[in-house]
Amino acid sequence: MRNTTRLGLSTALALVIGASSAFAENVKIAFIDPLSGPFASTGTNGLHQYEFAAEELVNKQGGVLGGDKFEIVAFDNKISPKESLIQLQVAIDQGIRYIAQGNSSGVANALTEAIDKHNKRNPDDRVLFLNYSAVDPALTNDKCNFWHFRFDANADIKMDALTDIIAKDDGIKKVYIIGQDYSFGKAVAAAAVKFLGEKRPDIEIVGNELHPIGKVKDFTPYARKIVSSGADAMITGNWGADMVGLGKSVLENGYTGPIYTYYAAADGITAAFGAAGDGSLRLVSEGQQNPPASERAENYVKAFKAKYPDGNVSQSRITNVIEMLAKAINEAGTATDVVKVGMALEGMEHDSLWGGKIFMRPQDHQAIQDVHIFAHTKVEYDYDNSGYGMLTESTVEMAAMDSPTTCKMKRP
Amino acid sequence: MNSATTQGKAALELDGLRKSFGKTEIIRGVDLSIGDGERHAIIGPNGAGKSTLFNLITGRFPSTSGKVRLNGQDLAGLAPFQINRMGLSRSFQITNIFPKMTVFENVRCSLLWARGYKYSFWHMVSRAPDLTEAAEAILEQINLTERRDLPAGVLSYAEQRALEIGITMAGGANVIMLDEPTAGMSHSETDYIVDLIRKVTEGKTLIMVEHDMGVVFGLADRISVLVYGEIIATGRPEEVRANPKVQEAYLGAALEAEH
Amino acid sequence: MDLILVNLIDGLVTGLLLFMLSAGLTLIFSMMGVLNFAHASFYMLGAYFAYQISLFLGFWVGLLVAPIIVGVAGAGVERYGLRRVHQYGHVPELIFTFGLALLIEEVVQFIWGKSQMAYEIPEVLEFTAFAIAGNSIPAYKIFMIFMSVAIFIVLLYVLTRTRVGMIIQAALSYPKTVEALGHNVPLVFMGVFGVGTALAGVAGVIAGPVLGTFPGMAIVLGSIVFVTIVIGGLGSLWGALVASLLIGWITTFAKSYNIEMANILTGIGISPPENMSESMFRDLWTVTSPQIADILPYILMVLILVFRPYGLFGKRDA
Amino acid sequence: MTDTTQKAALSRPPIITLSNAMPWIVATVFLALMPVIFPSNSAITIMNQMAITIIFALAYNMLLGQGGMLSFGHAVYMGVGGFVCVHVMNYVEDFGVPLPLPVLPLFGGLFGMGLALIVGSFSTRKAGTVFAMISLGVGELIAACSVIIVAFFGGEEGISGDRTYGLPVFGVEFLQQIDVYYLIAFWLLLSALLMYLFSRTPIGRMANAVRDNPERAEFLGYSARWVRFYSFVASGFFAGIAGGLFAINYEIVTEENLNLAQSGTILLITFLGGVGFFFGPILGAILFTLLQTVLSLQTELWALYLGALFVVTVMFFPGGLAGLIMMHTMPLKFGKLGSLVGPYLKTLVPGAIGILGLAAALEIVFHLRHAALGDSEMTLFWTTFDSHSVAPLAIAVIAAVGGFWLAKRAAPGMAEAYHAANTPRGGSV
Repeated sequence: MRNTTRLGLSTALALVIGASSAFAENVKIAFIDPLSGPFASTGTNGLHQYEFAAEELVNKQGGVLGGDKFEIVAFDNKISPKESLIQLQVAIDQGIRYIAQGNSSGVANALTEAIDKHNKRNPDDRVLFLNYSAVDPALTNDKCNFWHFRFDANADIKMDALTDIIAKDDGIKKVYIIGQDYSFGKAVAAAAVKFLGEKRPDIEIVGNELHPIGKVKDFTPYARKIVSSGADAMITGNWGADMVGLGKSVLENGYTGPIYTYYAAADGITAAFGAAGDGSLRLVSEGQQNPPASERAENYVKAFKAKYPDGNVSQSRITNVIEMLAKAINEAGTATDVVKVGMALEGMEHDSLWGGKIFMRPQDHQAIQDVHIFAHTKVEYDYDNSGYGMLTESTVEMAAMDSPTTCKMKRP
Repeated sequence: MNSATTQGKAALELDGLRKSFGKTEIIRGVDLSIGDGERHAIIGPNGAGKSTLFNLITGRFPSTSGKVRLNGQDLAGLAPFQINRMGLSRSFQITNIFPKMTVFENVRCSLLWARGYKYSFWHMVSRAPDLTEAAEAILEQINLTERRDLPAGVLSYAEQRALEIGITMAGGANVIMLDEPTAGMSHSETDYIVDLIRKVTEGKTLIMVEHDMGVVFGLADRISVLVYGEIIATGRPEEVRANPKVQEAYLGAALEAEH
Repeated sequence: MDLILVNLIDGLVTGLLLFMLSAGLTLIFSMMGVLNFAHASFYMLGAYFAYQISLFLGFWVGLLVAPIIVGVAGAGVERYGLRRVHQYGHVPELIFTFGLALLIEEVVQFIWGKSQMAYEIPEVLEFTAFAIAGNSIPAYKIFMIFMSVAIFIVLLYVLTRTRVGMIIQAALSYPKTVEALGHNVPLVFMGVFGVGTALAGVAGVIAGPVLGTFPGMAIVLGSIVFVTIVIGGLGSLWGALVASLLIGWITTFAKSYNIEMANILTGIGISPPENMSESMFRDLWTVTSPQIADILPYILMVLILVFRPYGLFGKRDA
Repeated sequence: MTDTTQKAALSRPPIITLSNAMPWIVATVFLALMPVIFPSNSAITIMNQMAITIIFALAYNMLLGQGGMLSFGHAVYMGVGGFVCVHVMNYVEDFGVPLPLPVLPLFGGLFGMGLALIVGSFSTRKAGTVFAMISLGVGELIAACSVIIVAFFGGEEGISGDRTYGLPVFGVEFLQQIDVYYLIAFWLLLSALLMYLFSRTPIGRMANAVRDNPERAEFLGYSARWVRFYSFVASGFFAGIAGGLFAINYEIVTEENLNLAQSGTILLITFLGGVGFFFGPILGAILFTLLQTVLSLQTELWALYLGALFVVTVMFFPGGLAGLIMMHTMPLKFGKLGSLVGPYLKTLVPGAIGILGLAAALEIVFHLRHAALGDSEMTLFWTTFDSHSVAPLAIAVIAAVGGFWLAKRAAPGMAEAYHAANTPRGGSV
C-alpha cells in the first residue's frame, strides 16, 4: 500500500523533471559531478565554486545579454559514466545548453562522445561541454570535437612545465615514476619519460611502475623500493586516498627528496599531509593564490572562505569557465545557439582573475595558460583550514603554446 | 508370499560391507542378499548402525570396504543420483521433502527423471499430460489429493510421511528403502502408513528399518537383526523371533537402557 | 638481502593486522555459521571512534575505549538484527550483513563527512625504532606487531584454558547440548559476536593512523578479510593466522620485486609476439607483479576453493 | 475436485489460455504506451535503464530466488556481454558486415553464457558460502583485469561504439532514444517470457527443488550440481542480453559494469523487489532506478536512505516488496481486503509521519553541518525555513518520535486485523 503510493509519487516526479523545460530566462549550466560516494567532497566543493563564481562574477555584475542570470543546476553522477549519461539526458530535457564536468577522464570521455552524438542526431537542442578538470590529453587530441572545451591544462602540458623545472635542477640525477594503473597514470608516466628524455637525457629513471588504483591498503613495499632506488625526485599522478597513502608512506620510510604531483592538494589531502609534507610536496597546476595575483583575487578568496569555511578555492579555473562563457554569450548575442557561442569561445583571449592570460586554442579547444609549480608549505590562504597551502615556486608562462595536437577539428 | 527367499534373483547384495568413522567401526562386515520382490526389514537396538547401513547402500556415505550390488551392478563410488537412476529409491528417518513447494509439485518433481525429462529446458511441465496424470494418480494412492495445492511444509506429520513415501516410490524404482517410516506416529497413523506401504510397494523390493515390531512382523517377508554393526540373524519373522541370540541382544540392550 | 628482511617485517605487519580482523570473523563464523560481511565496517568504526576520542582524551584512551564501544555496537547488531534474520536462513543473514556494511558506510559519511580524517600516530611512538640498510622501521610498526601478537596469545589462552573458552568451543559443535546443560547459548553467541567485532575495532584503532581513516577504508579491506578466512579454512583460528601471514608476505613481496610476465613467459619458452602493440595479448605481456599484487589473494582463493573447498586448515566445507 | 483435475489431465492443455497470456498482453500494452504517457527524452532514458535493470535482475533471480545461489559477482556476465557487443558494433562498422542492430544482444547473451559455462563448471559444485565466495573472487578478478587488459576492456575509459552503424532496419536508424526504447522493450518482453517459461520446465522446477533440499533432489535422480550449473548458465545468458542492451543504449561499456558495486547493486535490487516471486525483481528494478535517478536529485542522503531501506527489508520483510503484496492474496480471496484499510491507515500513517520526521531531522542536521556559512535557508517538503533555528528540528524530532510511538501502539491492532483477514469467513484455521 505504502509502497505503491511512493512508486506513484516518484513516477510523477520523473514526469515533472521531463516536463519542466525551456521557458526559463536564466542561462542554466548543468554541473554533472559526484555529489555522493567517495568523491563527493571534491564534487561538492567544485559545485560551491561554480555557484560562487556565477553569483560573484556574472550575476552581481548584471548578468549576460543585458540581465539574464547564470544558474548552476547540480546533477549527481556518482562518478559513473552510465549515471552521467542519464543525468546528461535529464539536463538536456530541462533545456540546459551548457554541461560542466571535471572529475574523472573516464566520465569526460563518455560525455564528450555522447554529446557529439547527441548534437549530430538532435540539431535543435545542441549542448556545449565545458570540461574544467579532466586532463586526459586525448580529449583535445584524437577524441576532440567542436563541442568540447577544456579549461584546465592537460596532463602533457603540466608534465611539460614540470619537467622544465626538473631539468633546471642539476641536483636531480635519478627520478622515480609511480602512478595508478589506468589511462591517466599511464599518460603521466609516458609524458614524464618522453619529456625527461628530451630535456635531460642524463637523468636516470630508476623506477617506472603502476599500482592498482584504489586497492592498495599499504604503500610500504612501494616506499621501500623508492627509498632503496636512491631516487632524488619522484613523480606521481596519484589522487585521493592513493596520493595520501603513497606520500605519507614514502615520507615515513625515510624519503627526503621532492615529490612532484598533480593532485596533492585540498579535499583533505593538504590537511592529511600537514607538516610532514612541508619541503617535499610539489604540485603542478594553474591559478596561483599565494601570493595573490591581485587584490581582486585576494578578496574573491576571502569572500569564498567567508561563505564556505570548510571549502577551498582549489579549482581556480572555474572562474575562467564562468567569465569566458559569459563573454562568449555576450559576444554571440545568444545563449541558446551554442554553435555561435562555441565560435565565440574559440580563440578567445581572457585575463584571468588569478593573473596571466588564457587563450582558448582554436585547433583543439585546449586553454593555454600559465602553469605553476607550487610548494606545500605554510601560507596565508590555506587549504582544509590546516595552515598549509600552495605557494608558487616557479611559473611557466603560456605553457605549451605551440605544442602539437592531433586534433582535426570539424566545425558544424 | 512368504516363500520368497534368496533363491530368486538378488535385488540387492551386500558383501563384507564395513564403515569406520575415525577409529570407531560402526558397520563391521555385513553380508546380506535380498531377493527380487522381497520385503525385508532390518531391526536392531539403538545405535546398531541401521541408518548408517542405509546411508552406505544409497551412496550418502562412502564405505570403508566391501561391496554393494544392485541387480548385480557394483555401486562403489557412485553418487546418490546415479544410484537412484539405477532403480533404487529411499526415504529418510527425518522427514525430507521440499517444504516450500506444493504437495503436487513435490510428487511431480520426483517423477521427472524417471519419465525421461532429465535436464530438459524445452518442455513445459504443466503441458505434459503424462506427468500430471501420474502425479495425480500417486496423490490418489497416498490420499493427498485434497491437499494438492498446499505447501508441503504445512501438512501434518503423518501426511508428510505419506508424501515422503509417495515421493520415494514415484520414480518407479523397483528397490524401495524406507528408514523408520512410522517413527513418532500414533497407532491409527501407523496403521494408515502400513496400509499405504503395503499398497504402494506391491511387486517391488522393499527394505526398511523399523522399530515398531508390530509393523515389522506384519509387513516383512524376512528380517535381519543388526547389533553393533553385525547381522546376527536373518530369516523369516518366526525364525528370528525364536532366535536366542536375538533375544539376548534385545534383552541386553533393554537392561543397559535401564541403568 | 637486507631488503628481504625489511620486507619480511613489513609483510608481518600487514599479515598480523589482517589476522586481527580475520580472527574475529572466523570465530563468528564458526559459532553462527554466517560470514559477517560488515566485519570490516566495525574495523572502520573502531578507527573513527578512536579518532573522535583521541581529539579530546588522546590516543591511548581511544585505544582502550573505542574497541569497547565497537564491541557493544556489535553485540547490539547480533541481538537486535542478526538474531531476527537468523530464522530466515543463511542467505538472508549474509545479505543482512551486506546491507549493514552499506548502511554503516553511509552513517559514517553522514557523521564525519567524506574526507580523510587527520588521525595521527601518538607522538611517543613517532620515532624510528631501527634501520636496516637505510630503510627505517618506525616504532609504531613494532607497536602494531606487539599488539597483535598479544591479542593472539590472550585469545588462544581464553579459548583453550578457561571455562568460558570451553563453553564457547562446546557451543560451536553442540549448541543444543550446551543449552541443555543450562548455559545461555544466545548470550554466548552475542558475546562472541561482540568480542569478534571488538577485535576488528582494535585493528581499526591501530591501523587508522597508518592506513588512513576515510569512508572507503572498510571496502578496501573488506573482501580481503573474507579471502583470508576462506583460504585459511572457515572456522580455524590457526588457518586464519597462517593465511593472514601468507597474504601479507605474498602481497608485500609481489610489490617489492618487479617480476615481469614477459620474463616468465619467455622463461617457459613462449616467444613474444612479433608486433607487440597489435597483439591481442599485449597486456598480458606487459603485466608486472606490483600491478597484480593485490589481486593475487583472489586468485589464490579461487584455486583453493576449486581444489580444496575447505581451505588450508578447515575441517568442514564452507 | 478430482473430477475436474482428471479431465484436465486427460487432454493436453491449450498452449495459450487467456488467463495465462493476460499478464503478458497487459505488459505489452503497458510498454507500448509508456513513451506516449512520458514522452520526454529523460523519462525514456530512465525507462531504458529500468528495462535493462529488469532483465538483469530477473536473470539474477534465476540464481538467488529460484536456485538459492547467492552471487557477489554476477555483474561480470552482464559486463562481458556488453563489452562483446560494443566490440561487435565496432567490428561491424569497420568491416561493413550486414548485421542488423536488433540481433546484437544475442551476441552478448552467448558470450555471457560462455563465461558462465567456464566459471560455472567449478563454482556450482557447492552451493552456499563456497559458491558465494567463488563468485566474489571471480568477480574481483575480472573487474581487476578490466584495468589491466586494456585491449579488451579499454581500461577505465571503457570501450565505446556507435549504434547507428548499419543500414536502417525497417527504416529505423536508432538515432533517437525512443527507437532504442522499443528495441529494449522487445527484448525485455522476450527475455522475461523466456525466463518465466524456463522456470516452468523440468530443469526450472528442479532448480527450486535443489534450492529447498539438495539432498532429497539427489535421491530423486538429479545431480544437484548439474541442476545448479544449468541454471547458472541460463542466468549468464540473460545477464549477457542485458549487457548487450546496455551497450546499445549507452554506446559505452566501462569497468563500472563489471565491478563489485554493480554486483552488489543487483543483489540489493533483487532482494528489495522480492526473491520469492517471479515479478519481484521487476518491482525491485523499477523502484531502485527511480530512487537512484529521482531521489538522488532531491537529496544528497539518498544512499543512506537506500541502505536503511535495504536493512529494514531484510529484517522485517524478507519476502521483499513482492512478498508484501502477495501476503494479501488470502484476504483478497476471502473478500476481506476492505477490513484491513482502517487498521493499516491507523498504523501506517503515523509510521509514515515518523519516517518523514526522521528524514527531515537528518536533512536538517546535515544542512546545519555542511551548508555554506550564512546559508541557513533550506527547503524541505515544499516548506522553506531557517535550518539554524530550533523549531524545525524540534518539529521533525517530535514528528518522528510521535509517529513511531503511535505506529507502535497501533501495530498489534494491525497484526490482529491481518490475522483475522486471513481467516475465511465464519471459520477458523
